[in-house]
Amino acid sequence: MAVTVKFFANLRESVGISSTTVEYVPDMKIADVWKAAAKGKERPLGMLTAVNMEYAKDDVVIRDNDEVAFFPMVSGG
Amino acid sequence: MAVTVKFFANLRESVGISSTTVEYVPDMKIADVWKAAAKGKERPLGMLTAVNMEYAKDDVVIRDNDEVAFFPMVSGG
Amino acid sequence: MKWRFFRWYPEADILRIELRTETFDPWQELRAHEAQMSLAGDCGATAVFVGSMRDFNAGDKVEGLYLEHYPGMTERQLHTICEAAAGRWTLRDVLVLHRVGEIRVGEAIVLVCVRAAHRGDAFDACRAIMEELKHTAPFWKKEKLQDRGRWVEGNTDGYAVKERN
Amino acid sequence: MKWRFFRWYPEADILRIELRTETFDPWQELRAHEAQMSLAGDCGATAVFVGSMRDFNAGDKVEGLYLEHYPGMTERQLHTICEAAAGRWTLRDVLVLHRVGEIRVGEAIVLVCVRAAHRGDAFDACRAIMEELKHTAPFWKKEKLQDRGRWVEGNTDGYAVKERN
Repeated sequence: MAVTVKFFANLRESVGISSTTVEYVPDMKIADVWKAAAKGKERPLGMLTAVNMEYAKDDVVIRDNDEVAFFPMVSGG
Repeated sequence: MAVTVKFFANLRESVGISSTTVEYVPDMKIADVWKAAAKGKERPLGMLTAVNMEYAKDDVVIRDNDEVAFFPMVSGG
Repeated sequence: MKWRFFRWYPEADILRIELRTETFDPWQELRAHEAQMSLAGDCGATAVFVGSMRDFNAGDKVEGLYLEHYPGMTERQLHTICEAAAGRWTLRDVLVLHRVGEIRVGEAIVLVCVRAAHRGDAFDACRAIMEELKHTAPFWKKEKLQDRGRWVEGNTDGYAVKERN
Repeated sequence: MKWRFFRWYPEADILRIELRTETFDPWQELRAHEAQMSLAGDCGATAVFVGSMRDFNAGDKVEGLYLEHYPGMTERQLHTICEAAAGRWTLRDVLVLHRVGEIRVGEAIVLVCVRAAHRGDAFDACRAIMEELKHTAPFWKKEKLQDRGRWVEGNTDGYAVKERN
């Protein structure tokens, strides 16, 4: 009963975690995952979220074993 | 007192000339150059004209020693 | 999505996406790509974009770059982008190479090559893939400035060209 | 017209236009071009288009091509086209190679390479140069079909992509 959580780029640096797991709770939302993983850090505005490696909106319902990633605007290419 | 006339591509083939000279006449227009050079051939529609290697319109006045070229729509690249 | 082909070559590998940790020569890659794909007769048009590391950004001298990515999602997102382009335009094949890790000034960061029968398809798809990559593929650049590191905050719009530094 | 540079390199040959009677490898040309131009740090973006000889056109199998041009005017018109692009976008350098004479299936006919600091400029200028070349540079193609020769009558619009053969 766990959700994997990943942070990237400046979010990884500011939260101080690149990957962790949090306990899965029924009806869990992305905001709950942040709260459980981000060690009391405020969730910054304008961050992007992916669930199972696909972009996701905040209202998506998290399932057990999902992988949730938080990261800033991308800057590749 | 001469104007050089060139034909390209299918126009060169149908007129049967690639390059020739015609006598220069004051107030000469492109239509006059065609008439003098094209051995009685009708001037086909949709052909392009260049005077001294720049695209020209029919109303340009030809000067002595000009080079006038007739050719179809281009198809390079 | 479907790949709409002028001709169907079942043996051909029509979509190649690679992340590279080592520097690459885009022209050598393209030569090898073309040789491998062969079947040149139906490819009238090849559109290529190469993005390289500049030594300036936002008014500052940049000495190097660290390119972070999200292993798994980055590749998946690049596939999604290319599949979308292949559904919208009639393409022969697509190659996307992208660097990750430490990058030095002048090195190629990204290479996109789109081959098609006609130039409209090749140009449109190449540019669309680049824009989508810039805005949705999970890569993040950290610039090495003379006195500090700086994360690049998103990419500018490559279509509407405004005054930039 | 003016060349608007991000930086000015007086020693650099910023506009290279060549007509070639022999076949060329576009990737080798680009490699040599880049090496010659060097100064890579200010070039974030390279946009390239290669047009090659297809083995079909207007529903027919094409076995070869003869490319006629207007010596003097062709070069001049290509210069005019590139200068116009350099006046409109901020470019680092431009390379245009174009074949003339006898061409075989699969061979490169045209290569346009535009380098710029930013991708919007490189993409826009590369495509605009190609379109202008297609519509105003004095080249004419005569196709070798199985039973006859056929002059190609003008070029299609590369922006508005419609149903084509």
